[in-house]
Amino acid sequence: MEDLLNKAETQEYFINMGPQHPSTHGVLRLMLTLDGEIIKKVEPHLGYIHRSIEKMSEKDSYYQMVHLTDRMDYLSCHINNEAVCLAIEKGLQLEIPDRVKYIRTIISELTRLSSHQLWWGVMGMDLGAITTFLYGFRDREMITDIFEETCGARLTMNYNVPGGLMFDIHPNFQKRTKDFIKHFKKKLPEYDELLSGNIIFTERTKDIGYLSKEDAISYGVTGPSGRGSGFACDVRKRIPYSAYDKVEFKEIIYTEGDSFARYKVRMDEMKESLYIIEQLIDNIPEGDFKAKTKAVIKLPDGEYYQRVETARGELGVYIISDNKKNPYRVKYRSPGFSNLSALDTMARGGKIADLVAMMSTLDLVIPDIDR
Amino acid sequence: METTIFYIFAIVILIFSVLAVTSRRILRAAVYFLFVLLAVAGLFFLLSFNFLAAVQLTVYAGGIIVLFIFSIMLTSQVNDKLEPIAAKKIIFSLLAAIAGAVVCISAIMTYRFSEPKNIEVDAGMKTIGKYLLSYGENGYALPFEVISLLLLASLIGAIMIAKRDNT
Amino acid sequence: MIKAIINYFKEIFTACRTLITGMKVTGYYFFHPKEIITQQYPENRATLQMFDRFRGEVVLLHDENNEHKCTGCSACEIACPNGSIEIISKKEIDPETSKPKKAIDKFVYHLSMCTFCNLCILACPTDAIKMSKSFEHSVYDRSKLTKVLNKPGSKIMAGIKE
Amino acid sequence: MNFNIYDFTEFIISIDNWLKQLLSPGLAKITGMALIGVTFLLFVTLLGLSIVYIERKVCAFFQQRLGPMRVGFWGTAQTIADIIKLIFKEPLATKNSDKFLFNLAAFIVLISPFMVIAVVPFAKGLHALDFDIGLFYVTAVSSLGVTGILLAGWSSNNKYSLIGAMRSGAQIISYELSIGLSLLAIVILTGSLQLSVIVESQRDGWWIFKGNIPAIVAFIIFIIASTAESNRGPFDLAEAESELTAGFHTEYSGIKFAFFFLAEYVNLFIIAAIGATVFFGGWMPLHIGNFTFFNEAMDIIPPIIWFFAKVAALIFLLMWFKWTFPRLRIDQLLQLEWKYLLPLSILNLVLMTIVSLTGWHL
Repeated sequence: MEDLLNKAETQEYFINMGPQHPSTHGVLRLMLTLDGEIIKKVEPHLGYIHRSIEKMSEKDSYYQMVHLTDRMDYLSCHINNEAVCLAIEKGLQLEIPDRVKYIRTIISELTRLSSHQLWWGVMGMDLGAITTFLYGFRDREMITDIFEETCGARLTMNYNVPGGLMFDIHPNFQKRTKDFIKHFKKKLPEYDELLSGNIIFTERTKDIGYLSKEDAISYGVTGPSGRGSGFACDVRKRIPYSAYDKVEFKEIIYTEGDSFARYKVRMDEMKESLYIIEQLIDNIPEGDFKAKTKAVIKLPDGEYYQRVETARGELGVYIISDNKKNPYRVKYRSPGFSNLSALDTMARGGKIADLVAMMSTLDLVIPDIDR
Repeated sequence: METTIFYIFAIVILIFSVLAVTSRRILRAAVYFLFVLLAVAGLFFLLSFNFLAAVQLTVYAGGIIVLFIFSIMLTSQVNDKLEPIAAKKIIFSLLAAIAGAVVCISAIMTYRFSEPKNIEVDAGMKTIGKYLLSYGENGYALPFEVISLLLLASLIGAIMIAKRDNT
Repeated sequence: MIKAIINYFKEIFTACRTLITGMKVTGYYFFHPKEIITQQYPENRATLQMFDRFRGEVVLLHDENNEHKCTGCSACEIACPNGSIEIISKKEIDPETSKPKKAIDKFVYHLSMCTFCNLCILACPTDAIKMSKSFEHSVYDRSKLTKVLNKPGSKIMAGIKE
Repeated sequence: MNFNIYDFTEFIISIDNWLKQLLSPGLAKITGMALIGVTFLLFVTLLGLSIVYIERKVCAFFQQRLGPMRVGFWGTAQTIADIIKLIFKEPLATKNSDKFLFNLAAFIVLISPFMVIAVVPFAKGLHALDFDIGLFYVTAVSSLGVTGILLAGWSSNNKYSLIGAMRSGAQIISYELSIGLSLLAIVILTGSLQLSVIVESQRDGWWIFKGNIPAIVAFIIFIIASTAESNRGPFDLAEAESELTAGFHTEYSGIKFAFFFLAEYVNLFIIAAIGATVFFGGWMPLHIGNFTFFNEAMDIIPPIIWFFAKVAALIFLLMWFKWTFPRLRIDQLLQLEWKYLLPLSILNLVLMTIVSLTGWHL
């Protein structure tokens, strides 16, 4: 009997998930090896949306290269801009006014919130609850309105320039932000009622896509995905930049390492972001919105590295300068790329449906991976 | 009127059974067979043996055919075709079929069917139910129990086979 | 054994409760149609107001005398990361000093290449260009996206120097 | 011809007589059959169009949207526009697919809803068939639909479709059991499978009220299992768009896709209709015991309105499920059936037998 059962071997087969697939959120191609519905191997295949942003930055001036980073991780574009600006400011050894630091921090946190809201909506949609998508977008709309009023664009806002900000905040900015906080504090419990507590949702995410702390560190999984595995990697806490050393906030860490832990990290992070904004919004100091910079920036010879915490994890900006008006070499360490590398480890032994949930909790943005 | 419908069903059964046997794509054969079973169910309805017709639909059309299709799906590809049958086989099976038909037809022709004696057959649900569970004369309680035991055994067997991974 | 049975039913009840909490949220919105946030776009075109800083497309400002402030210094052309601005200049005789002077012949703007980064506006020394609030850019012919921003017959405003 | 909105029996008989006067008996029967066929064809088409519109509107309101607003008043002509678009679309087929089965599958999925709808009693005397095996026939015929889905998935020559079809096959076969058992719970009380008898037995109150706790449990099981059987969210694994793009109908386009779509929505109606008939009294108005005055007041509303109101309420409930919950995974889906619903429905059946024997029900 046992022999007979062992003889009845199943055949593995190969399936292409993407580049055109509803749940890869872009043109990511996953080459799956399946046994029935059980995943044996996941091979991500990249390059379908590669636009050589790093190479393009080399031909641009330091002012110009900032706006390209909007298009990398378009959901945390302000934070990307900030990273480049911080790196350039480091090179110039500029003294940045406090006002700039405060505004940058507030807008960074708003960006993180809007990114997490969109992620929450899409996560629900990936698991089949389409209504969450609309609710997530409803609340995100208020943030994009704030951005549009102050920065001039809803998504690719390019609000930072080396040395400060493009313009001062709009007079309505504080009021709108406070309105948003009030509104969102009422709506956040709804998120929990609709998804976090839902038995179907918890069954779909708990103990699914396990990533150990060791694996998270060795793959360089950062951001909420890493913190879900217990890897304390919040750049805002470890190496504070802008005004993060002036505010109180908790670094959210869960040790379970499954999809639900990663989900919970982001949900709690939204509360922390609200808390950070609340601390800063009424205390924006007066002053200039931009330090004085020359019309043509030339960084001194040398290498400059700046890391920031985007909504997806640690973004590193590495600039080599040879004292010309454009950088000699630019390299971005994007969080999405490292996070994606852990997908194979997480997904093995899971089901196709789990893979979708795992990709959602890694919160992949494909242009961030391909750049 | 009813004879017309009977002949329509009969023709459907004939055509699709021939197709089911001759089709070289195995899933198509299964689908033709499904039509045969559906037409048989239609015949039962025509005879107003509703219960039997519904059983035919659930067990054969809904159960067995789905099982067939499932196993075909798991084992073959869309483009798989059966190999053409060797001429020898065709001849022998034709001979066997003709022999069978001759025997059947001769039996039907020679047997004197008695005139139906207007016996009202009550095939309503209530009667069937009562007979199925009665242990008196013409009761089916014992076969019913035996069959349910058999089904239980096969259920447990199926679970045992499916469970091999977890042990 | 009994505990397992009780747990089994408890599981079912908590599961049902979480499902009903979710349904309450969606049900609330179903029965409160006032919370609908849809904006019906082409219908509300008259009342739709974009924010002042909204970056729609680059426009060259003209006043009522058909005069603009662009001196043709091409600072915006240099500042643009994508080459979406092309300034074609010409020599013109200044009526006051009767010396030859640089002026724009054509201010060509390729909307199809623009990333709306606002760097040209910041670079302009005379505030001649500005981002307009228009956002309805779709056309059937892509050649329509290449625009000449200075109006025919327009000239530079008096007193504007580089 | 006398037309009575409260009782259609005479109306149907008078049509029958009228046909018999005009035509020879055989021809009258054929004409009658054709008439019924055309009526159902029209009804199903209208049903499909209206339920799709309702679904889109309801879903929009759950999501704080307005839904279709452009075509016709409040977008009422939207689905008609959609159908016209689908008819004019090019019917595509994948390379190396089994074209015959590929085309056939779209029709097979429509067979079973058409066969079931024949026994649904819309109002007193308004049904095409009134079998003594009514409910058994419903469960028997509704098991045919899975064949179409399996064929569609297999003949598309697409791995996603195949996985979708497999899932749907496993799902429909397992949930059939729970549906049957939960309906049986009510059959114990009525003592008949005939749908008209079941409706008549609820003259003094609907079974969901009269049948004590087991009836309510049976209803809950029925509604869950039938949502699963009709492949609707949260059980829409067969077409799970985030995993399998569109599952078994990924490769279908144009009018053939519309057939799958139509079958899904007609199935939705059938589930609601069967649920309403068995648990909520079908076309029977709301009657409470011996409150004659109240009962007579309720009788003023025609039965056909009662029927469609109940069906609409149940359809709304199913839509509410779909637009709130995330989707289950295939193993959880089967676990839900085999670990929870099936034992519960068997237990419920035993309970119902006890209730019925002791006469605890009203």
